[in-house]
Amino acid sequence: MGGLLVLPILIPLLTAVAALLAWKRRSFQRALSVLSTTGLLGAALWLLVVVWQNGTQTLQVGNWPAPFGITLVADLLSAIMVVLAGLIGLAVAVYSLGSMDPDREQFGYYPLLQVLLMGVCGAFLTGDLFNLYVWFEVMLIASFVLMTLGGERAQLEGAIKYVTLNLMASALFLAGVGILYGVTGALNMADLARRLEQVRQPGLVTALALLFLIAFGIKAAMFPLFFWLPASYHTPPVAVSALFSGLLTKVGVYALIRVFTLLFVQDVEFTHTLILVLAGLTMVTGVLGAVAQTEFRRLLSFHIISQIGYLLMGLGLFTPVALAGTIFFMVHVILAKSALFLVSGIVYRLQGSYDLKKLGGLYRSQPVLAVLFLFPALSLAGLPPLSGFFAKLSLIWAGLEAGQYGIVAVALGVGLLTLFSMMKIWDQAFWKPAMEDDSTKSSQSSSWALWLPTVALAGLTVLLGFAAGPLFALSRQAAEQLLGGR
Amino acid sequence: MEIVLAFIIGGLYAAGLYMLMRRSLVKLVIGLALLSQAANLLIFTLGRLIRGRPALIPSDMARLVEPFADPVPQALILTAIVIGFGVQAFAIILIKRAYQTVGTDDLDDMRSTDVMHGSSSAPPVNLPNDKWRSPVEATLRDEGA
Amino acid sequence: MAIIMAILSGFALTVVAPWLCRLARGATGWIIALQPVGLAFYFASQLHPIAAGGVIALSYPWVPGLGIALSFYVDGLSLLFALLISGIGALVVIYAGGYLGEHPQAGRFYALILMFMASMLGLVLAGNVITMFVFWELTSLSSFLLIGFDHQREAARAAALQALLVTGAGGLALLAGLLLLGQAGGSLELSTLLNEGRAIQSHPLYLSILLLILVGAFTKSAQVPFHFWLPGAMEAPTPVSAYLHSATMVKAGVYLLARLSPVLGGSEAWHYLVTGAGTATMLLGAAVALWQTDLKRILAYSTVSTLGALVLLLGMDTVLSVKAAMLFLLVHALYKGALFLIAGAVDHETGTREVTRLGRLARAMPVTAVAAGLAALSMAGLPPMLGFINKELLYEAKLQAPRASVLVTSAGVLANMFLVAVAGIVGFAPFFGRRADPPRMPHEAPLAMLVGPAVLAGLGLVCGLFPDAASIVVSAAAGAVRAEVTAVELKLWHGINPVLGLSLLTVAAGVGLYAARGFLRRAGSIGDAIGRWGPRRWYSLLLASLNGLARVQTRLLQSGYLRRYLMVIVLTTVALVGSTLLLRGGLTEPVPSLLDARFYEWTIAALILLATLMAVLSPSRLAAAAALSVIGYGVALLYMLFSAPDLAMTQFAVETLTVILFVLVVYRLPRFASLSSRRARLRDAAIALLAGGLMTALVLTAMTLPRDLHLATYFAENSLLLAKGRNVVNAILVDFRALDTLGEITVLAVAGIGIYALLRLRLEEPADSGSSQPEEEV
Amino acid sequence: MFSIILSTAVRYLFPLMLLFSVFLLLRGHNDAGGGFVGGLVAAAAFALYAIAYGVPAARRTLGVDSRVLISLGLLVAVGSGLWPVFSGQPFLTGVWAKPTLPVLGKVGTPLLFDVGVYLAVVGVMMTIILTLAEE
Repeated sequence: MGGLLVLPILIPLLTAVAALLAWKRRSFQRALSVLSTTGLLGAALWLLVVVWQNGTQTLQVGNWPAPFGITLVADLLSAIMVVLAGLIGLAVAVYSLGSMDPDREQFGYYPLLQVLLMGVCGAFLTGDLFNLYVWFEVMLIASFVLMTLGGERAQLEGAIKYVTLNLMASALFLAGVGILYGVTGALNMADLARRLEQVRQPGLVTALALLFLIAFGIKAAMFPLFFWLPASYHTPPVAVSALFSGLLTKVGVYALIRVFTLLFVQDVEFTHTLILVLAGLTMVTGVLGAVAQTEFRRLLSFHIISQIGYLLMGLGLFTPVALAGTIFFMVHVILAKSALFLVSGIVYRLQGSYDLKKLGGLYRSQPVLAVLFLFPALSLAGLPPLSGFFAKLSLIWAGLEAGQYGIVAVALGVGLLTLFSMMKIWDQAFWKPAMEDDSTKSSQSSSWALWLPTVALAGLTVLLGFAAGPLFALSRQAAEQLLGGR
Repeated sequence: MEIVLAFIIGGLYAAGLYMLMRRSLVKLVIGLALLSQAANLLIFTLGRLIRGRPALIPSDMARLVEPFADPVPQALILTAIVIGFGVQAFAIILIKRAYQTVGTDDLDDMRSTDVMHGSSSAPPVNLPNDKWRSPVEATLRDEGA
Repeated sequence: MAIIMAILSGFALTVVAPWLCRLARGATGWIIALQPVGLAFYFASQLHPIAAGGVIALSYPWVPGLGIALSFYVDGLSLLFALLISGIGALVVIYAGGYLGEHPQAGRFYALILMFMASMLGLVLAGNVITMFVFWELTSLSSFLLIGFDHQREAARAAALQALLVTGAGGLALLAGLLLLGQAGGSLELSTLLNEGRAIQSHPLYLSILLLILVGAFTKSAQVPFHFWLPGAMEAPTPVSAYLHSATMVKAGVYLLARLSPVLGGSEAWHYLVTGAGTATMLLGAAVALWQTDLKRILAYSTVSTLGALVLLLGMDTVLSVKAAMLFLLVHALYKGALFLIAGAVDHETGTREVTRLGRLARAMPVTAVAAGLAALSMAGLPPMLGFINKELLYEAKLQAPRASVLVTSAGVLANMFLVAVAGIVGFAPFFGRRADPPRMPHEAPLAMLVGPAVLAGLGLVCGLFPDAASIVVSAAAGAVRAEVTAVELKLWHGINPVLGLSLLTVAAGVGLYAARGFLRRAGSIGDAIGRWGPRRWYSLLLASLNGLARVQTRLLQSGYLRRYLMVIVLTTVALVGSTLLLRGGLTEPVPSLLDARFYEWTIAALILLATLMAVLSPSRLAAAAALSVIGYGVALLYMLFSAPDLAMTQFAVETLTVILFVLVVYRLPRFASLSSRRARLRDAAIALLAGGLMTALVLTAMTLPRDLHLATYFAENSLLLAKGRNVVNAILVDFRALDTLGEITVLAVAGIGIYALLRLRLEEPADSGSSQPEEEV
Repeated sequence: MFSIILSTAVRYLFPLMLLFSVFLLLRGHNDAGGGFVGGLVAAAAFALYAIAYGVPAARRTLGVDSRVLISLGLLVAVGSGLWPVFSGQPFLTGVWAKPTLPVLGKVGTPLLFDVGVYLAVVGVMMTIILTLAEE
């Protein structure tokens, strides 16, 4: 069964290679990309089932024994994350069929998409800290190129900030790995965890923990390190925005969860309380940023930040229920946020703008789209019985249980502000009458490739609300695994 | 020597960060290069320094014997150098294109993607334009190319 | 099972309503009404078993991990509400058919109102507080969408948002309260919680729970100071106002208070908070109503007043007050529903809702007029209407209030005086008053729009004359609230007693106020003052300052200056990591033996530092590039000296390539200009040095710990044996850790493609030069 | 003049450099060297060739599109990792041939992997250099 662990890395890699070899054959690449992401999703689901039934799976790459070679590990959290990567990958691959312009398609869009997925899956599956760095870089370079592909001015300006700040994070991460190796002589995360306990210098370990907090915090877009995200996420084509919004910051959060449940648990009182404080600040600043925006995708970008706060809240609370909440929230927010970006793309297709002031009348003319917007938007705001409600509920429940009333109040208040800013989009783009001048608008026709993934993701946010019980049980199990070693 | 290197590492980080905080695109890239240099040197130093004992197994032996330089940090740095090279090459071309497209190398003039709509101080925003072309149009273009 | 069907059928019908509407057109209202009619009959059939103390309870697991279940719990209280919801729902749907006519979005209207109905039923039938909350929020949402039904008008959209935000905020407080309640009571199930009253009231969190839940209930039921959204909600189509914002949804807060009064009620805090809010709301609503001139707004404020009265009664928490509250719920739904529908009909037929422009409509609209008269009589509390019985009971309950009965009673009488006058203004004046000039010549409303008012007003009369039917429902409900069997006997004639005296006084004063209404309106308005200083203003101030804060914060944080972003990040790093190192004892002195260095090593070190300085300070781009390469070569030399030949080789090669690339590109870019001020440079230098110092400190501290070679030893032993390579570094790269290398070449490959695409694909150049260059032929 | 000297020099230097790059690649497993450095040297050889004879000539000499070379390199590297998978061993496990060749020493999939690295590096470097040169 161990071979299953390489599939999420190999499928995208081989697809990328094949697509690169067929550089000029667009239709082949398009078909291949959908086919392979379907395969990726299938493999991921299979992996999840195996992990659910048989417990954590490991693979020693190259057949070298555990702390020496690189270990791939899939516990429930990893498996869930890989499934999400496959799902978003598939949704975006299909969406791209209808939305990506031929120029970008001819300049390697599809192979890049695959490499990004490969990096993301690799990061989720590796059990080796330096290997994690490598996957981060694979993901990053693919995202750099995807972000700049097309070379429009906004793309380039956004990319400079995106690239600089992310490289800075990488440099910090690399330094952290180096120091950790210097201190423990280990790279395998389980090995590191054992050896860190014996380090005679707990103060240094805590300082290192914070170094990782910052390095991953930049990637996760935590306060006050998130600047690169709102500067750039709205600049590439919408399919790329959707992909980034769904996966990239989440890899940062995933890495934070990993190291702060496995490696840095020596001084929970200090480190995790700090995370909790930063979580609150992330929520508030993110949502206020969203309130201030008048452009569809920028508004959504700020919401990504705010939602990262919720994810960190569970980590900061550091109880089984709280971590389960974080995992539940992760599933929810990846689906809902990507769905919203996909909706924004359809809106752009229909009305030729992302500027809320220029949009309007969609409630009347596009009732289905209105529903497709409302479901994920309200889910994000935490309205029952959608997935976001249960996600938020479990975090709040955990917060109340832990007696952390401050963060609970923040989480609730930010929910209201989320609702407020989502309704701003609703008010401007959907309810407000359309602008008089209809001539500027593009044709009303839009292909099934745009609608199908949007419907699927929006539908899932509804479905997950009703299936909250099993999903919570799964998240809870994953959380127990994370805390299991302790 | 480790202590000396520790200060060099600090100096490289300081220099790199200082260059990143300039307004010039070129200095930005220099800063990035310095940062990656610093990180590599840091890993190397923390792997401890051994003179003249590379991790090469002599032809008359079957294994390395102490003392030898730790090969692990070296391998990590090799990976990091290559990755760093790729990323920096990309960054260099990126600033070239940014300069060509925006027409300045002053980072302060590249704020259009951050500044909110309706703010008067902002340069005109070039909205991202995913172009939607009809399939016919696209085919025509492709054939012409 | 039937309960679930009752709720689900509503949601199912929601989905098909737009299609149904396209097929059935004008008849849609009648067809859809079959569902609530059926429900009403079903609920009526449950009346007897439940009045006898029976309870229907169902439970399906939903999120067992958090104790959330999809549970239903039906007792007398639920049943009273369910009957109102389905009964009035049927009438409203029929009415809507006439009111909307061929409205292009009628389908959506039906869908939304059905969704509301199903949610409201779910709310009152729920047996788990989270289940209840789910439906609670769904009613807020459907209310939002219905208030904004006429979304082309900005006023409607703003009112919808206001209602959503106010009830949404309350909903969040409620959620926190319910969760705390669940944690204090050990369960989220109502059936368990209802027996945990004593434990919860002695819990240290009791007061917080109470306050949070009250905020939820008060926002929903429009209690002062949250009441302002309700008059605003009158932007909704009239059937919505009648149904949601008078008969049902706004009573959800009242339902919640009644539902939880066995758990939370009886304490001093409960008494003062609930009674206080209720009294204030009752008086304010009644008084402001008199000064309004828009029919719907008058009704809205009188509804606010009634909601206050209901809350007041629940706050008193006596057997009699609960009975009175339950009866009042029923009575109010009947007459206020009727009056709202009539107001809609009048508006529909005459084109205005301004009471000053309405009069003598009785001749043109006889049926409507009769219904209006009856409803007004009930509202004014005059015999032989059910409203009269109700008012008698109200006064009786207030007179027997356990605390401050005089105050409460006089407040009640005062409020009722106003309401008598208001009843006259809305139910009497437009039809029987002086002739006025409506914009259109009125006709009688169509049949669909007559059924509702007639039935509701008629029921008020019938139940007044034969109060036994009403008393069954009311005693079942009151019994459920008091958790004891409570017989309610309703009679029209109570004999001559203080209550009758108060009634006479009320009516007399009310008629006086009615007569003086014109004079009072001219004299000035309470409403104006409240509009200027009241909570509505606070709401808009809050909203404005929120927007302002958001803008300021975003401009500050997301300024667009990369150097500021970097500065924040660097400072955060220094602050967090540095302070931890200093304060948590992470810092240790370096081991002196590590200073041992040879002369040429010192030279290289000095060279690197010098080149670093030059790279930073040089005003020439090429000099900076040269310095950069010196640093690179210096580092390569270090690698060479300290036993890393592979590294040195790679570093030399890469450094050379990087510098070539750099020079090629930089050559075309402008020269360095001194862009930032001296002060800024000094500040940045200080920050950068701090960060550099931090890294030095980290390295030095880490170096004090012993070296651990367990990985290295393994590789040293097995490199040749198992990996067949004498170069251990290479064996690690291509064998032990080949996965890293695979990732590494992927990065390199993507960088290559990226550079190619950056240079070749240019979508943003003038169209005439071609937006992308053609692919070269190979 | 300059170009004549250069082109003459390159005529001899080019094959030498290519040979040296292969040497670096092959000895990497036992001594300093390896696929990456080897690839860089090969790329440098082609870069010199391009300077001396022009970009089109360099492309012709390279024989394949540089981007195809990148994919080939990746493919060879992955392929060397997949080889052991078919015999039931984990991804990237080293599989070694029995006989020891006189020059190469032991031959196995790790060596193949390094060849993949070599090809990919040449491909990437050529893509960058040739694209830039045509700017």
